[in-house]
Amino acid sequence: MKLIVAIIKPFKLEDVANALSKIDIKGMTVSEVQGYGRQAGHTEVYRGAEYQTRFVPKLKVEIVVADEALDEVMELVVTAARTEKIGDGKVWVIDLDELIRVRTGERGIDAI
Amino acid sequence: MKLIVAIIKPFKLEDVANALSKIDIKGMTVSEVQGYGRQAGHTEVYRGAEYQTRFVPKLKVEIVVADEALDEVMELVVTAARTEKIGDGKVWVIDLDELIRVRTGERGIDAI
Amino acid sequence: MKLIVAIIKPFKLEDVANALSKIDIKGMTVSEVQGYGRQAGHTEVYRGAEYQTRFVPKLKVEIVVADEALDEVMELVVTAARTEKIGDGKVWVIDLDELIRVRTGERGIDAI
Amino acid sequence: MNFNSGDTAWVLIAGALVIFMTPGLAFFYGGMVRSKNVLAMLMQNFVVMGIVSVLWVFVTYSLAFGVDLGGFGVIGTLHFFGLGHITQAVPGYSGPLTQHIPPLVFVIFQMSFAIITPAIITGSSADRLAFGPFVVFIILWSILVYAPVAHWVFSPNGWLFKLKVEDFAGGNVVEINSGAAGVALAIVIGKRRGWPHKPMAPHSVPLALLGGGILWFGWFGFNAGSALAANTLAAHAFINTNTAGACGMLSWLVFERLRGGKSTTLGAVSGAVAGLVAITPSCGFVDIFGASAIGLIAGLVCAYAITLKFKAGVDDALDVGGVHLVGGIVGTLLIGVVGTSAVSGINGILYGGSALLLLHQLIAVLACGLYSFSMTWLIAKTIDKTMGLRISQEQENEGMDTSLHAESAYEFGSSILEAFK
Amino acid sequence: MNFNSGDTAWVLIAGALVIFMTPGLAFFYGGMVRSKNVLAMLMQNFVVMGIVSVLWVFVTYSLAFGVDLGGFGVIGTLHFFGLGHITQAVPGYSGPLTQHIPPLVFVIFQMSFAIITPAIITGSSADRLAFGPFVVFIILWSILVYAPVAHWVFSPNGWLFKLKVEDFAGGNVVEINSGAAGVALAIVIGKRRGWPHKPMAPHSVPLALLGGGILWFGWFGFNAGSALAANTLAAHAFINTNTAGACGMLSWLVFERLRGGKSTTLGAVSGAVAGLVAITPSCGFVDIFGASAIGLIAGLVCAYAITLKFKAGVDDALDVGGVHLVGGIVGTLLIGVVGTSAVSGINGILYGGSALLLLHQLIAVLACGLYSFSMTWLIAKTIDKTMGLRISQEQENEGMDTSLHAESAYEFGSSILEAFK
Amino acid sequence: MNFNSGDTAWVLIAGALVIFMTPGLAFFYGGMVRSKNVLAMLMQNFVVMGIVSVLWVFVTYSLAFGVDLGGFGVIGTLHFFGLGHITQAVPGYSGPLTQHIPPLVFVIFQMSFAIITPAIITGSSADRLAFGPFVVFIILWSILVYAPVAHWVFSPNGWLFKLKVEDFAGGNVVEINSGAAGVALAIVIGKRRGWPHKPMAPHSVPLALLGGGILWFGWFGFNAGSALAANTLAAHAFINTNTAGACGMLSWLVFERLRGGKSTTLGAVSGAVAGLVAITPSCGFVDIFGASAIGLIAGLVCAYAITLKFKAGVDDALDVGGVHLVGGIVGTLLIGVVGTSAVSGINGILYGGSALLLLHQLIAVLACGLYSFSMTWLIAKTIDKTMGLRISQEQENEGMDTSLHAESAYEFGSSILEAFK
Ligand SMILES: Nc1ncnc2c1ncn2[C@@H]1O[C@H](COP(=O)(O)OP(=O)(O)O)[C@@H](O)[C@H]1O
Ligand SMILES: Nc1ncnc2c1ncn2[C@@H]1O[C@H](COP(=O)(O)OP(=O)(O)O)[C@@H](O)[C@H]1O
Ligand SMILES: Nc1ncnc2c1ncn2[C@@H]1O[C@H](COP(=O)(O)OP(=O)(O)O)[C@@H](O)[C@H]1O
Repeated sequence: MKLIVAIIKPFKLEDVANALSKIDIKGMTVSEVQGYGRQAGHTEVYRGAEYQTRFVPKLKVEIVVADEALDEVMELVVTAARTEKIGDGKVWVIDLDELIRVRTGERGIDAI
Repeated sequence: MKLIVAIIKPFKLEDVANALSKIDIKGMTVSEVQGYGRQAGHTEVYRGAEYQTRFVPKLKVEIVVADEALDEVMELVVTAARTEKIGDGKVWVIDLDELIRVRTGERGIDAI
Repeated sequence: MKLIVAIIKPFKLEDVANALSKIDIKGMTVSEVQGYGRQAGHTEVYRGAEYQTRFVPKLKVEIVVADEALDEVMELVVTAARTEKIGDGKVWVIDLDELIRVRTGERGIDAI
Repeated sequence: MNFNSGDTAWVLIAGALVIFMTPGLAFFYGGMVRSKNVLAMLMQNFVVMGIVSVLWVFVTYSLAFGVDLGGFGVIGTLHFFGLGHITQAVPGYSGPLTQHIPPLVFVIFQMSFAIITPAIITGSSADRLAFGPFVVFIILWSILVYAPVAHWVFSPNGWLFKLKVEDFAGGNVVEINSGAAGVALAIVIGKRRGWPHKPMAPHSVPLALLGGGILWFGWFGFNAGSALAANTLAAHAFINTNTAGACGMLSWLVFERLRGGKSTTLGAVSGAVAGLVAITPSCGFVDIFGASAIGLIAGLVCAYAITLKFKAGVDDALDVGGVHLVGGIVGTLLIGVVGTSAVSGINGILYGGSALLLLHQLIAVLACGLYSFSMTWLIAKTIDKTMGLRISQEQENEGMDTSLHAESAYEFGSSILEAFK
Repeated sequence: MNFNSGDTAWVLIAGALVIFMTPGLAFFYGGMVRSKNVLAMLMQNFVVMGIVSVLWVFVTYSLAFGVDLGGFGVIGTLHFFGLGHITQAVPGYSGPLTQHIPPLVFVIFQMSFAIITPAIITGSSADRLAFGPFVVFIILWSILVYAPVAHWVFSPNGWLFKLKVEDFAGGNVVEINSGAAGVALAIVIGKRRGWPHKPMAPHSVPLALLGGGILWFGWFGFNAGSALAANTLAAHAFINTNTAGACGMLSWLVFERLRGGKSTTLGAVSGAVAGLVAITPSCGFVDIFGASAIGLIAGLVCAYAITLKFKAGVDDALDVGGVHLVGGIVGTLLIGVVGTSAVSGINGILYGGSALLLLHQLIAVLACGLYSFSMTWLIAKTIDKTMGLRISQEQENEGMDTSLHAESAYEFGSSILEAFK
Repeated sequence: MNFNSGDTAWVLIAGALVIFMTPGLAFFYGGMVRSKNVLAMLMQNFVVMGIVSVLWVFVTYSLAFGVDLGGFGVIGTLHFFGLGHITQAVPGYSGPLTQHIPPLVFVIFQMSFAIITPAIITGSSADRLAFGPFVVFIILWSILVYAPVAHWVFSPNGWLFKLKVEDFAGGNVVEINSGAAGVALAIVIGKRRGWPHKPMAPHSVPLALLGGGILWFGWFGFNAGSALAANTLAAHAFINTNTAGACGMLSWLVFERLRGGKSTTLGAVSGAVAGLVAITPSCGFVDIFGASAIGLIAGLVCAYAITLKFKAGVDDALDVGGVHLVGGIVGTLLIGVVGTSAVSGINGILYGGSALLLLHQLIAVLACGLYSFSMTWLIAKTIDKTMGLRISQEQENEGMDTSLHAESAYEFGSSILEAFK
């Protein structure tokens, strides 16, 4: 199994989830992160003190998939998350040694 | 070394930590995540607009363990986190190339 | 490619980012986590009920680097994050199967 | 002049209370929007305080309460420009109560109404109204809509006043006026991206309830202050206000249960506001039974009315129409039904009064509602064609706080942003 | 009737202030509970405003202040049902001050007390009281506990009043009454899951302090308004209130330091509330030295008293007993010690007064405290046996906001939930 | 004594409003600091209420308003210690208005000023002032700075009063006094770690705006209450206050745009406060044109003034100098320019008055500003040398809330911390 980790723009989550649900992938884990990269943050001003934020709010989406599904899912995620503007994010893939479903104790692909 | 990643129900954290402290595992890193899966969220109503949330608050627990300890720790985590109701979560395992303790620079198992 | 994951003290983020920007590493993803380990939390008191928090706020910094850059970056991160006081955190390394830049679809090292 | 210090004290503090309602409204609204837009919402309400305060003392007070222009009862002159001639009694008033409080105190008290009325409108266009155009809108609206409507109803020389329309504390001038304007503005500006299928849950219900609590508190100034004296009539207005607010809350909660759902805190406070809106015109004319009826009816009717926007496809974001327009109509008309001379000399049909009163009330509702709606539509459309009324799609995505005002409302988990920007 | 407009203005605004205290209390309590239960806490307090407001004008005012039933001084009749006969003076009052304010103003002012008293109780049963049963509880409690106790102490025909018990602004009627009820309710409903070993830290101390600030502000209406006139006595009550609140804060902070800890903001505001509670019965009877003593003592005693719940194993979640019951007792009894005729004609034993006063105060404390405790216990037990008082374990885990009211209090990091539900 | 109940009611409620301003200020300041320091900020302001309330009734009222010591107009005696002799009129006042309100009401009203003045100072030393030293500072400052300056300006026996310096509601006593003290304290305590390069963004702008809303509301008590009667003069003060606040807001926003940036909500409320500060001394002496001018000028000048701290390298964290010192000076001096006898008998040079008035105002500004600055510097330096004024670097990193007060302000995502500590 593989773990796909996607750093995306927050308002793209809906598109990503919709894309995945079409191929019947209905599980994921999402968290709020701050991204630092080429994309610049916005300017904030408080009583005349002005500064540029360097972190941009992003979402981190983690999806466990079977090896066979990897390519298709990656493709879908990347396509759904794309706006073609700077800061669209990254997707990386990690190999998993094991996966268990807590409720049942099922292991491996059955646990997805 | 292995990294155990457990997505669990928030109120189960206490049980998980207690279980681990019995085998003298006293370190972990926890973060708040939102889970999306079979378990349905709750209904919210604001001035007559009703909707169903699809994300459920979960905790993500990350524990670095020595290879030898892996099976025991996984077993303990899964057992402690289980309620046998839908949405109990997943546990997955990632192989680590390296680990360092920042304070001392110790590497590998000594750094755990 | 490798994924460096560093759990650090929050006020050390500035130093870490500054250190990395010197070797032209300008991307990272940061999230807020709670650390549990040797370092004790602080005492809180609410109307006479006193308790000791066991979790300490930390930041988790994730940096994707090329294999060649791994050692240098790790070294820099560890040095920058060090205060030599308990609770300085851990750094671990995960091997990545793949990396894509969402905006362009570039893969591998080019996507960093 | 020998003013009554007790009455003066009461109207002064009532004025302060009503001015405090505008920040209250800001929090009520601000709590209901998403966290990326809360400052923009607060900003609009605070800026209304800035703009209308200045307009009032220079221009709009005089237009509303000044010597009538041409005797048509339509608008006043600039006689009181810059508070000139302000020691004179309000034109048209006579009798013993005329000068029991300094005229300047009346200016203050009425100012508080002139401020909150356009502030109420900001709820309908929440999350998408651009800031510059908003400023222009408020100026034009205050002059072209608020001043004339206040003249019609509140000035003794106004045509509706002379028709003997009853509006104790602004059911027409404040509630229907702002409510109709809100609907018009929502129509012109269009829906928020994603509405209605995308959830846009309140970012802080406690903030909304804080606003609701301040509103309830301030409403005693609004309604009981409108007696312009610390007397039994003020006490009637006070207790009716409280009772109707309470009844509105309870009936809205019952409505939620009857529809099969849970009772919600936002429902509780919305129902209270609905009851308070409806009792505004009527609080000085009804007894406790009338007030209870008005509150109960307003809670039910408004709870139902806010669902109509989904059918009509009008994104009146924070239900200015459903609560203020509808609640204002309910309260204005019901004076003609449950008004009782036991309180202040007017009988509704239930107490043997003539149906003429109800007719007059209906005329006022229609006149004020239609004038406000169409004039607002015109103003909004004009601004939209010239400056553009609405923020860009990107600003809407990003949120108004950072994109319009270069501020973030909250930095709780400040470690990341604090360490390093 | 020739009412005094200054006094009327003062009591009207005092009434508004006290009504504002109930939202204030809601925030005080709401800030102290966990974020998953804050709306349920706010809801209970707002709904008390809804329910008691209506009950009061129809039923409970008359029971409390109406013509005495049978002359026993135990309860009033329904003479004033629906504010009938409301132009009559309050039965039993006589003399020049009787009709210096409209009776309706008195109804309003007393209503504000009737609202906040049951609201105070909600602190003890925080985080676990089911909503429907809560509504029933409030109705029964207002009729069966509040109305009689108010009659005993505040009505000139009440048996404690006739015994010459002194209670300026409700030490018995409001504080001891709600405090004893809170303890009884906490006992019947049982502990929260995990209490006391599991930490249940306040989710927003600033919100609690906002509530505390509003309470302090409103308390001037509460206590100085109880003079029912804008005069020197009101001024005494005002300055005593402020002084005792200040002293309570300072002594609570000192207590925290003496126990070896740090001084806390929640301690500061809790101490202020303790001082304010204790000065409530006594503010019209003591001078500034007495007020200081009462405040200092209340701060210390209450800071100690709240630790007793851990020993007793009673989960009085927000310390209704430790603060309101204990503080109320302290203030009521100390009138018999530091009351001085220099302020209003009554001397405590320190100023050469008779010990009889202290005895009467003790009788009042016991009568009100025991009646409220046992009656509340009975009501709660009955509800528990019939409808069930408590939410389910699952609801307690999940939190009351989503499980009872289908709402989440906050959505700060809204990106996830907003994007997609 | 035959007091006027209307005036009494007005000054009582005005006093309550001003006391409410201190929690308001706490939220205004608390919202602007980072979330790790918010409780410490709230704590300082609440504790000021505790300390100064007690000091005032025992000591400082008498020093400020008591019989003059030696006839130099510098300080009062302890004649009124513990509110002794409090039925006597304020020494030095005579004429019909002397005893229209109970002297105790005057004590209350002036107390509210004595509380908020040192509270304002806490903004300059935000994020780094240790708690114990702070307590000592407040006590010394109240006695050594506030009491004498209040005596000079407000007591009829004070030397500045006798010089015919005009200060309607405390431009010198409250604003310049606290502003100069704030700058001195900021200098002595030194910069925050990382200032100015490290961003220290407000953690909750809505909380700051809540504070701003409460301040605006309370300011009506502050200024219109200073008429000490419910009359036309109070009404002038009221409308001038509102107008100047509004104008300050608008001109600050314009300033932000002219500098090329966006208009901000924090700017709106800061501008309002600047206008309110500037109108404080002048509200009883100018007409609506004067008030507008003062507000507009104050907004511009203060918006510019707060940028000077970066040049001067003085970390006046929340701009106590830029807003209160500068705004207070603007308003105090402009009386000499736009004061008009149409309002209360004094003409500025624009209205044909003598330049002597302006000179007197300048003397007051210099005397109060310099005295406060140097005395505060001395007090702070002394404390710094003996107890240490500042928290440790580690405490500054960790945040004051947990390190000084053992509390965290917020626990929103409570799941982790709640589950297990
Ligand atoms: N080397 C990296 N390691 C980890 N995360 C990264 C790295 N570089 C970029 N990111 C993440 O990807 C996001 C987008 O990167 P950015 O450089 O802004 O734009 P783009 O990917 O379009 O070139 C960043 O906000 C950050 O969260
Ligand atoms: N494919 C997946 N990838 C990543 N996380 C997942 C995946 N499926 C489920 N999860 C996580 O596990 C949690 C529980 O999954 P769910 O399907 O609701 O119940 P269960 O695991 O009991 O079948 C989810 O809330 C989500 O956080
Ligand atoms: N076994 C572990 N697995 C995952 N994270 C850990 C582990 N042990 C420690 N950590 C993380 O590292 C942080 C620092 O660890 P701690 O034991 O407090 O100090 P130190 O690393 O200096 O010995 C912890 O707060 C936690 O976030």
